[in-house]
Order: sequence, then structure tokens, then C-alpha cells
Amino acid sequence: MTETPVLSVRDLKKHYPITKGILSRQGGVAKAVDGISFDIYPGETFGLVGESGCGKSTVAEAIVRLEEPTDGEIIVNPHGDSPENGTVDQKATTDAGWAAIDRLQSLIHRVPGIGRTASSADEADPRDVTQFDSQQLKAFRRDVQLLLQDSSTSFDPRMTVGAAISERLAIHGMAGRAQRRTIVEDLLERVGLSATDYDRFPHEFSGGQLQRIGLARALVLNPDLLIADEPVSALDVSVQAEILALLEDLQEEFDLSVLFISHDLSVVRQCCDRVGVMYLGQLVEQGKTEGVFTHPQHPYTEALVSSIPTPDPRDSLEEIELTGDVPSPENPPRGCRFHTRCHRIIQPEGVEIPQSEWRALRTLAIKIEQGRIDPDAVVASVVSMEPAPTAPTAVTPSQFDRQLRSEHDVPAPVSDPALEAALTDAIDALYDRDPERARSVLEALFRTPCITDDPDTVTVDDGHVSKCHLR
Amino acid sequence: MPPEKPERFDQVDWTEYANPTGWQRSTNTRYFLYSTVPVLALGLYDWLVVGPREATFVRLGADLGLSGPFQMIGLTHDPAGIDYLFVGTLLLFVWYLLVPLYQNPRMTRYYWTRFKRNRPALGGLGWLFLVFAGGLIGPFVLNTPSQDILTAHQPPAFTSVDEATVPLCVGEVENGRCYGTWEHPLGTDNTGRDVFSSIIHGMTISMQIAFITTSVVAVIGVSVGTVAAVSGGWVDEGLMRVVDIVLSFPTLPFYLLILYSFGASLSMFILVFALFAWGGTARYVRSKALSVSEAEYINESRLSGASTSYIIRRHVIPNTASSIITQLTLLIPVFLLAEAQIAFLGLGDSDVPSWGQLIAAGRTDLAFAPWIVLAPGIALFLTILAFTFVGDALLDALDPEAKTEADR
Amino acid sequence: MTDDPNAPLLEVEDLSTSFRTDSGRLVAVDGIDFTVEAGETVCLVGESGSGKTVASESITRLPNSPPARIDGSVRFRGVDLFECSDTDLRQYRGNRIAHIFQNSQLNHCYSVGWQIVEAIRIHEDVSKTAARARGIDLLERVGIPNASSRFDDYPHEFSGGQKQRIMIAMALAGNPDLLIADEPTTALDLTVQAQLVRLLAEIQSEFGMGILLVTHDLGVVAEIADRVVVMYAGKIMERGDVFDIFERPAHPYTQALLDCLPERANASGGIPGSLPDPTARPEGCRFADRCPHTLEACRTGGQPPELEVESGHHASCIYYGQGYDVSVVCDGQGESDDCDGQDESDNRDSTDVSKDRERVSEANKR
Amino acid sequence: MRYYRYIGTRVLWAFVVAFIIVTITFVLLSMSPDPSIQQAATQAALEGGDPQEATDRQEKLRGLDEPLHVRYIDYMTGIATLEWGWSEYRNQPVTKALWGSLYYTAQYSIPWTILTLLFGPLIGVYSAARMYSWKDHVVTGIAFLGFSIPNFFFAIVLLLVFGVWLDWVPVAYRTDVPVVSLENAIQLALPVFVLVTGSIGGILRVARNESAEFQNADFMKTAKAKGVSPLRAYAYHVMRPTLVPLSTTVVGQLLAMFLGASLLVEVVFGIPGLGRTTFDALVAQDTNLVLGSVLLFTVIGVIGNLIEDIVFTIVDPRISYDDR
Repeated sequence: MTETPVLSVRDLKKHYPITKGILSRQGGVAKAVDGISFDIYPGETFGLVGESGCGKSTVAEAIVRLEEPTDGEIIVNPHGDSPENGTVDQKATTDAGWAAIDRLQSLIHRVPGIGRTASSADEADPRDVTQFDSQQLKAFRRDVQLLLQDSSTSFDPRMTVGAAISERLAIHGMAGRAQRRTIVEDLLERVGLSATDYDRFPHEFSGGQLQRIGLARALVLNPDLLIADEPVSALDVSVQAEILALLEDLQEEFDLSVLFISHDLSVVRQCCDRVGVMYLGQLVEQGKTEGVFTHPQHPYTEALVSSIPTPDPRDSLEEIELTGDVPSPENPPRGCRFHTRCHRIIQPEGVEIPQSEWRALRTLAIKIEQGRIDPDAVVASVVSMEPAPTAPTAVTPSQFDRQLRSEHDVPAPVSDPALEAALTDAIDALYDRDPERARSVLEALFRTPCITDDPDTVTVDDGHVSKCHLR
Repeated sequence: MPPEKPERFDQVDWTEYANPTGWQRSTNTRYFLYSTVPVLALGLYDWLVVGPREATFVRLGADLGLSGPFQMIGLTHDPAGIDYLFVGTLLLFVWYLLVPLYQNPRMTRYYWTRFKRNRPALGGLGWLFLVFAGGLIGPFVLNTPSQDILTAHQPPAFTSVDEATVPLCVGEVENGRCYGTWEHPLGTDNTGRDVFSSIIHGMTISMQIAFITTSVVAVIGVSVGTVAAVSGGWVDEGLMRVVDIVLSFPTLPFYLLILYSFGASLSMFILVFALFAWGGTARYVRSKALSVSEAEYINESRLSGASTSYIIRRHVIPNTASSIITQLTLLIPVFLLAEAQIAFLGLGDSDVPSWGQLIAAGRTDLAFAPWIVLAPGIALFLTILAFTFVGDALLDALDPEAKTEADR
Repeated sequence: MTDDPNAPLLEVEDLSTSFRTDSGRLVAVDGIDFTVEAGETVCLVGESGSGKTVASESITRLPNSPPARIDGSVRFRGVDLFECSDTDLRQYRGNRIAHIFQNSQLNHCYSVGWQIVEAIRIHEDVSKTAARARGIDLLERVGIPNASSRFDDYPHEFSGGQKQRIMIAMALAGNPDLLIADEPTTALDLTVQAQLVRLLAEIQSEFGMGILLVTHDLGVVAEIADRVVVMYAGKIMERGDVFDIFERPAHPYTQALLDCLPERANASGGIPGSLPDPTARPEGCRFADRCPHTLEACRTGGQPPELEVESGHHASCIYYGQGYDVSVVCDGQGESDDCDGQDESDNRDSTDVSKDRERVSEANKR
Repeated sequence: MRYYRYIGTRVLWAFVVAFIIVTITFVLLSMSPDPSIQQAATQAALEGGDPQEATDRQEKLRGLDEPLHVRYIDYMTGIATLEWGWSEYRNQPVTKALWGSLYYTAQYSIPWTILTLLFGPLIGVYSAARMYSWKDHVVTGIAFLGFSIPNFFFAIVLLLVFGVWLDWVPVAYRTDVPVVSLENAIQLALPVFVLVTGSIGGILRVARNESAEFQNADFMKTAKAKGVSPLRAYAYHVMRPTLVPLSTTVVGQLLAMFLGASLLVEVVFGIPGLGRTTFDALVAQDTNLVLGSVLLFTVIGVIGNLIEDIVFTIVDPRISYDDR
């Protein structure tokens, strides 16, 4: 693509400080978004997928600076390179909008940026949203609009929907009440409602109608980029289809670019041109939708795609089961972030055991390393399994070993003798309440690139990139 | 402004709209400010010009050369400081409650249909309206009840007492019993004051307490609560610690201490109780404002470029208002009761003819003249009951959570 | 209340549930029948407002009455649950018939262990320690890691998927014969959803219970269902085995619903119009207002009877009755063996509703 | 561990609050004219002495000639060491006078608190379970009446009816009867009744409204589906979550009642408890005793709020100790 992107996100980070105790000491940071980059081109729909908690909504919030980004650049290019099908007056509008921003940029050094050091502002791209002052931000927020998941909570229950939409016009300086009303009524009709709905309250509408109104509200300032955060997740499948069809029509009519954030891969597959897959604050794979879905390069994408339920009863789900929980963004794993759950995790040199066994072993090892195994609890469950009442002290090391392995589906013995010896050793150490030794025994043994090195982002083919050691 | 206004959103050229910075005050705020000007002016005039023993309106009439007309309509009153405050809070009430209700007829009708379902509350509202009207108009119609020891202990209409208990029976005397008359529909107290007009004058006091303390509590509580919720961080922490202290304050004993040191007055009562009663409201408003500001429409509004103060005024406060109103309605009985208690103990402002004062006065004669205690006691009881009923109904009618429950 | 082990596991007949509301009587479920056999999974499918959740909850009379009124009959192994006293009914709830709800509805004030132990000890006279040991077992069975140490944790300390697993463990506590799962995977991540669906399937093969799965997610239905019952506006539109429904949908509503799926080839832009007002249902077919094939006859009388499309596959649509051109509703459904019940329905000599009904219930019993 | 640290912080904070309130009382007292000084001056003037000299003497006697900060430190240490001065009116140390009156206050406060805490939530939950039935209407009606009727007024009327007209209870409180005796129970019946009716309404209302929410909560459906009997469901699944919001209001309501109504009730029934002592001290212008009782009320208030905090942490498992 040779066009200028409407939005370029470069190495965006958002870290939340975690405070502990009454004195609010900073106890580390939660890396909700940790260095992601992508572009959105005019008229295209870019999908951002991932499980809940992967930071995809934080990306949206950081782009519109609802949350201040910790680091990175967000370059906006409102007029982009308008494709030929753009209407004349629209081009005029966006050009004029850009001119306004240009004018405002001359003010940038006069008005000190909020929360930003002047030194970084000197070299920064003037179109970087993270450097905008409040005036620029306001203009920027006209060009970029957010559409949220649940329209029933995104409308003030005490305001008519018409007032809620025209509020936007008023905030941006359109004082004429009648003029605002005309514009909003026209818009309501265009999203498939009637002009008389102007005076009705949000609770009088169904979820699908409210999402239409939400769309109208997002469009009323004639934005160039629409960020839709789970716009159809709360809707029934028939309503979902309606809203997606409407979104597509409007996108074509007004040449909108869309950042589509969703956990629903089938919807993303249907409506996005390109897609990025997020895991624990990072983009693990990015590329054209069809490419990503048919030839996933990253094991995580593979697992995600395989978990899409197909509406075909003959095609039974053969998904890849992800074991373990999503790690906390406060303390993400070293190396590849996905290695704690990856089903393709590379085995250490010289080891060759079945992948499922290796996976189970790794999961147990990770837990021991993180100190998440409480020996007393294991002892307690051994005791509770015994038919006759037993004293916790009477639990033998072998009982302990058996219980721990069965809880984690680790076979006894492990196929590889070296690993087996190390594991027995580590479990014995745990039994002796010596987690330090257990940890060091295991750590010495598991040396694979997945655990030690952060993978680079590798280009697979045209615009399809993946962040995995296997590629 | 463009010569022809575009009528479609995609035709709007946003460069042509000046970037507004400040927001105009809303119309209601403007009208509120306009309407307080004469009250303030009169207050200043009273304070600076009118002598301590002069009646304000008599002097004003003289100064304006309108003594004749003023006399004719009976405008010879001498408002005290508390009266100005009262009028001020009434204006607040009108411009920020009644007028908005009138301006949003759909919403008003909706709430009204929900409120109407609660019959006792409807009755309560009726009684409160009577008390309000009585308190507002009563003092202009009925004179302050005068003492006349000869007509003490007159029984209420339709009842009779032993002739011996009455110094001079106003009504008929039959078989040694003195019958009540319409001259004193609720009888008289031990100094011969008419109980009915005392109760009407007591209504004024009750309304003043209700409106002024509530307004002070509302203003402080809402400000502290929203500021704490919006600022967060150490401001929030600090304000909430202050609230902790206010809430731990033993207000009534503390008022007794103040009263012991400085003497009693109604203004002092209102001041002390209002200043130490906002803690609960502030905490409540904060939690409501926090939950409202987590709502997505707040984010939506912020994203559209609205300033924080705009969001607070247009979204946060309107959406917390119903809970605040409910909470305040339930707070009023506490003040009324406290005043009555203090008056009853004989520690109140003896110049103020409040209901508690009357109950205290009648207490010694309870055995043979129970109406002196019963009449104001029942009035007080009904008023508190009415506020409680109304508050409870408002809780159901205004609470958006209750709404979803009912709609389900 | 003795069971007949040979009787069908669950027979629902003419079940209606209505609620008293301010705007009149809201009929959520309007006379539906279906059966569930041991070891099979029946999916009750419909969009929000179709009454599927209320129907599933009415089986054990969960909706509070009043405001709800529940009529009809529900026979569990031959015992009519609606004739049972409340005390007798409680012997079935949790013990024989277990429920799982959307969003794992656990009490936030008690530890999950407490709630599981409660579920065990209500129906069985076992010691607290024994119940605890079994509770830990169950938690392990449903895949909660470190079950013994997490037994005394509170619900808010678990993730959404884990809470749903705990709900399943609690449902298994009474070793039920029938599991009613109401949208158990909605609002969860796809990966978690897949895990739960697999867990349900595993449990079913292990315990051999019947499952009634209530969902709007057709992907899940295709994955797990043996038979499917499609509901719309309180009525059953179509029923059949999962292949019938997905490959040869007979009712225009089912067809429209499937066409909404982005994965299907001929994906449409939704179903125009909206659900009829539940307090004032229209005459005739409930779907008539949104149906592309509506005839005059569709708007009169009640909901059409369920007519046989093919063996074990019924649709409540007049096109399958005598005298209508069934190809109208079957066009464009792709496969050649579309509507192969057509001949059969044409050959039928009777349009008698009661006979049809009999046939339906016979088919269900099979 | 975090739990105990949290409790520790709250206790510490309670001391800070008490300290601040006591400081405010000091500021107030130092700002106001002391009645005893005026009294001394008037006395001196009447007796032909020098009022100024009498004032000075009195000030010296009370230590008022010292600089403000010295007086403040003296004041605070005095309060901290429980040396609250001499009550002229009671002719005994203030602490002793207060302790003596606390004895009588406790006699009706303890049964009152127990009855309220026992029956308030129970009736509230019961009423919610029977929402909008006639039983509910009766219960809430009574709650509203009890809540709305001014306590002192109610006390007077009851005393008139049962004491004067029916002569079932003694009109005058007798201090010479044993604590555990029928006579004492009879004479305390009315005050306890008045207080319970007054305080139970508020608690009942909160319990009713909150449990109404919980009885329709999702987890109740789960409980029902498990086969839990209605009684057990209410006793465990509704009652427990109801206690969480209730715990935040109960103490406040009881305290408000204790500070206000008990004073009135003691005056009406003539119980020589804390309220009565405060009232008498006010009338007799006994500064030390007035101050002492205000302080005691403060202490009770602070302790009450502390208890509320702690109870809240016990009943709500979701509380995060880092947040508050």
C-alpha cells in the first residue's frame, strides 16, 4: 500500500502503576499494552482481536487519549490520501479540518503540552496525538470517534437520544438549535430510524436500535476514523448482522476507516480487511484477514482460530486446547509471552518427548517456579483422599509426588530420564518445603528459546507478520 | 457563521465554527442569579440602612414613599437574617427543581406516574404541601398568637373540659363543663396562646429548618462528594477523611456544648446541624458520582471533547440528583426532630414558636389539657411521616435501578 | 413420586409461562412441547425474547409465582413435576435435575467450597468432611487447578470461565440425570467457550445424563447438539436433529437465523423488523411480520401446527401443510435433498391439527 | 496479615478522629465565655467586691491565665489521663459521675440494642419475602410509624396512658430496685419500647429494601435450582448479603438514636443516666460535667464507627484492604 495511513500507531505502551498499601507505594506496573504498532489506511477496516484482558480496549482508549499512553506515537493523518470516490464537499471538509489542525499546530509551542516534556515535543511528529494540547485534542476527537459495546450504558438515561447526539455538535461550537436538530434528524433517518425518535429516551429503544443511534452519534461529527470496540458483542445474531451491514454501508458512503475491536473472530473475519491478534499487550500476528485465518503463523492465532465454533454439525470442533490461565500483565512471562500456554513450545536441545507431556511438565514447572504450589495444600488433598483419617505428617514423599503429578496430568515417569530425575528432585525439594531448590533445579533444566528470548517480529509474506520463534 | 446552514452532518465545515472555550451558564442558573438580586439587595438594605428596632418593610415603605400601599396590603414585616436565607433556598428550590421538572414534561410525567402508585406518599405530599403553604402564607395572615392568661387552657372545638381547669371559658359552659369554640379550634395553651395559630407559625419554623439545612447540606455535600469523586487521589482521600470526622461528630451533645457557651438561637441550630450533617450526603454523592462517572456515556461525552466541568454539570449531577434528592428528603425529619427535641428540653430559642416549644409548654398540663401536647406532637409526627413516605416513594420512583426492576 | 425408569427422561407438554406486568400479561412461553432422553443433548435455540430461558427455568418451576404463572405438564421419568408439592419438587432440583446459568450466579458472600458443600449436603446426609472431599474432587474434575487450596476462595477470586466451571461442579454434586444449561458459554472468550463445551461433552459421556442446552449461539449448537428445538416469540418454530436443522432448515425463521451467521455462504444483513410485542402477540404465525414468504393465511388463526417435514423433523409453517407450494420456502437452501419431507406432507390426507399434534408427540417420544 | 494491618490503621485513625474532635471542643471552649467566671463576677458585684478581681481569681483557679498552648496541652493530657475534673454539681469527679450514670444508661441501652439488632433484620427480611402482601404493609406501616413518631412525644403519651391513667408502670424511675428484678423490667419496659420502635424502623427499612434486591438476585435462582428450601435460602443466601449494606448503616442509626433520643427519653422517664446527667449539668452550668459528657459521647461515637468499619470487613469478603 502506498497510501498514507489515516492512523499509525508506533510502539504504543500503556502501563498502569499498581499501588499497594495505604501509603500508595508503587508496587510495579501492569503492562496492559506493551509496544504495539499498526497502521490503518483510508477506507479499510482493521480488526484487533484477542481474549478479554489482552489490552485491546486499552489500545482504543490510548488512541483517543481517554487513557494517557505511557509511551509511543500515534500519528494521525486526518485527510489521508482521499481515494477518488470521496465526494467533493467531503474532501473540502477534511481539507479544511486539516487546515484547522495546521493552524493550531502553530500554537503548540505557545501552549505547554499537558503532562509532556517540551524536549520530546521538539523532535516529535506534529501529527502525534500523544503530543496534542487540549485544543488540538478537541479537534482530533472530532475526526476520530469511538463506538462502544453496550449502547444501553453509553447513553445518558436522562437525555433524549436526539439531545445526546446534538450535544456533540454543540460542544464543537454549533450554536443553532434548529440547525442541530435538522442535522440529527437527517442522520437518524440515515441509520434506519425515524426523525421522530429524536425526542425519545434511551430506555425506549431495543439494543439494536440503540447501537444504530450510537452509530449516528459517532458519525455526527463526520469523522475519518471510527474505533468500534466490540460494537456487536451484546447483540443477537440477527441484529448483529443488521448492524454490521449498516456499518459497511455507512463506511462505503462516507469513506470511513474503522478500527474494529472484538473477541468474536467470526465477526472479525467477516468484516475486516486486515487483522491484528493481541496477546498480553502485544501484537503476536498481523496481516490480511484471509491470510491470518487460513494460514495462522503464530500458535496463539492457531489456537484462537481453531476455537471458533463452526455452524456445521458435521465439522466437529478440533480446537487446540490452551492450558493454564492468561498470565497477569503485571508480571508477564520472560521470553515469548505465550510460552506458558503454547502447545508448540520448543523443547530443550536433546529432549524429545511427546508434546502434550512436555506441555504438562512445563505448566507444572512454571507453577513451581512462580511459587504457586502450596505444599501444605497438596498434603491436605492427599489427606482428604485417604479413606481413613490420616495426620498430615504421615504423608510420604511418594504420595506427595503422586498427588502433585495427578493434579497436573504429568505422567510418572516422564519419558525422558533426565527430565524425570530433575522433576523427582524438584518435587522432593517441594516436599521438604524448599521451594528455592525446586526452582533452581527446574530452571537449570529448561532452556529453550521460547523461555529465554523475546521473539522478533518476522514477515511471512506481503504484510503478514508474526512474532514467534518457530517462523 | 456560514450564510446558509448545512443540513446534513457531512456538509458541515467545522472550521467555520469558532472553537468555543467557555460554556455559557445555563438559563436556569442565570434566572436564579437574577432572582436572588432583589433578595440580596433587600438584605443589604436591611443590614446597612434599617435600624435594629425598625421593621424593614415599614422603613422601606417610608423610604420609597409607598407607606400607604404597603400598609394597605399589610406589608409591615421585619424579616430576620434567617428569612433571607429561607427565600434564597426557596429560589434554589424553584430554579433547580420545579422549573427543570416543568421543562421536561415527559420525564416529569413518567416520574409522577411512578410516584403516584404509592398512595401513602401521595397523602404525605399533600400534607407537606399544606405545611409548606401554611408556613409560607400563615404568618402573613395570622398574627403571632398573643398571651392572655385569662383564656388559658381553652379546649379545642367539639370537646369540653371541667370548668375548674379554665380561668375563663370563651365558649359555652354547660353542666360545669367548658366547651371549645371555633375561636380557638385547637384550644389554647397555658398562657392563653391559640394552639392552632401557634402550629401555623411552627410550620414556618419547620419549613425554614427543612429548606435551609437541606440546602446547606446539599451544597456542601454535593460539592465535596463530586469534587472527591472527580479528583480522586489525595484530594479524594483527604476529603473522605474529613467526612469521617464529620460523621463521627456527636452533633447533638456538641450542639448542647455550643448552646451552653453561646446561648441558643435558631440560626445557630441550623448552622451547627447543617455543618455537621453533610458527611453522609457527601459520602453518598461520592459513591453515586463514582458509579456514574464509570458509565460509558461519561466517556462518550469526554471523547466528544466536552470539558470536565461540562460533564459534571450536564451528566454527573443530573444523574446523581435523584439519589441526592431522595437522601435529602430522608434527612429532613432528622433536623425537624432534633429541633423539637432541643426545644422540648427547654434549650431552644425561646423566641421561636416551634412545635417542640409548644410540646414542652404543654407537658406539665398533660393530664388535664392534653391537646397542647397532642396537637403539635401530631403535626410534627405527620410531617416526619410525610417526609419519610415521600422519600421512600422517591426512592422507588427515581432510582434507575428500581426502574429496570419494575420494567422487567 | 416414584420414577418409572422406562419413561422418557423429560417430557414437556403444553408448557406456558406468563408474567403479570404493568402493561398486561406477558406470555413468555406459549404452549411448547419437547422431550429430552438420557444421554442426549437437546438445544433450545432462539434469540433474546424468544422465551427459551423462561421455558428452561419453568421445568423445575424456578420463576417466582406470582408474578409468574406456569401451566402445562412436565414429566420427569414419568412423574409430573407440576403435580408435586414444593417439598417433593426440591428433591428433584439439584439432585435429579441440575441447572447452570449464564454468568455463573454464585453468592458473593460465601466461599465456593461452602456453596458446593451446601449443594451436596442438601440432598445427601454426609459429613462435612466427606462433602468437602467430594467437593474438591468435583472441582478437580471440572478442571480447577489447585482445587484443594482454592476450595475456600470466594467467587470474586475466580475468572469468568472458572466460575462457570464451578457452577458445573456444583451441578454435578447431586449426580443429576438431567442438566439444564442456560447460555453457559455466553459472554466468555472463544477459547474458554470451547473448553467449556468440551467439558460438558466429556461430563455427559462420563455421567450419561441428558442435557438441555439453552443458547442463541448456533456455533455451540452445531458442536454439541443431538436434537434442536428452535423457539421464536414463545412458540416452537421448528424441531429436528441437528443435521436437519443446519442442513435443511425448514422454517423461514430458522433459515433467516442461519443466514445471519457470518460463516455461512449466503450471509444476509439480518432479519428485518423486530419481535412482536410479548404482551399482545399478533394473530397467526408469530413470524409472519418478518417472513419473506408471508401469505394471507399466515396472519389468521393461531400459530400453525407443527407439520412434518421429514421423519423427526417438524416445522410450524403452513407451507408444509396440504395445498401449499413447499418449494417457496425451500428454495435456495443449497442441497439437493432439500425438503425431502415434501412428498410425505403432500401425501398426508389430513390437515387435522390434533392428528398432527399426536404425530409430533409420537415423533418426540421416539 | 493485610487484614490486621487494615484493622490497625482503622484503630489508629479512630484515635486521630477523637483527637481532632477533642481539639475542636477545646477551641470552642476557649472561644466562649466561661459561665463560672461570669457567675463569680456577678457574685462579687452583688457582694460588693471587685468583679475584675473575682474574674481574675476565678480564671487563675481554672488555669485560664496560662498561655493558650499550655492550656491546650494541659487539656489534652487531662483528657488522655482520664482526669476530667471535678463536677461541682454532682460533687464528685466527673469520671465517677459519668461512670455512675453510664450504669443506668446501660440498663436500657443493652436490651434496646439487642432487640433492635435481633428483630430489625429479621422482620426486614421477612417483610421483603412477603413483599406487598398485607403482612408486609402492616410491618412497614408500623416501622414507619415508629420511625416517624417523635420519641419524646411518644414517651410522654405512653407515660400518660400507662403510668397516669392505667397505672401499670411507675411514673417516677426508682433507682433502689435491683437490676435484675421484675420492678426494674417493668419500669424499663416503656423506655426500651420507645427506643426500639424508634430505631427498628430505619434498620428494618434498609434490611427490607436490600434483601428485596437480593431475593431476586441471580444467586437465589442458583440456590433454588440446587434444591435449597425457601427458609434456608432466606436464612443464608439473603440474610448474609443483606448484612453487608446493613452493617454500614446500623451503627450510625443506633448512635444517632443513642445521642439524641436517649437523652430525651431519660429526661422524660427520669432515668439518671448519661443523658439526664448531661441535661442537669447544662442546667446547673457545670462546665466540667458538660464537657465530660460531650467527650464521653464522642468516645462512644468514635468507637461505634470503628466497630462499623470492622464489622463491614468481616461481613463482606470482597473488600480489598488496600482500597480504603
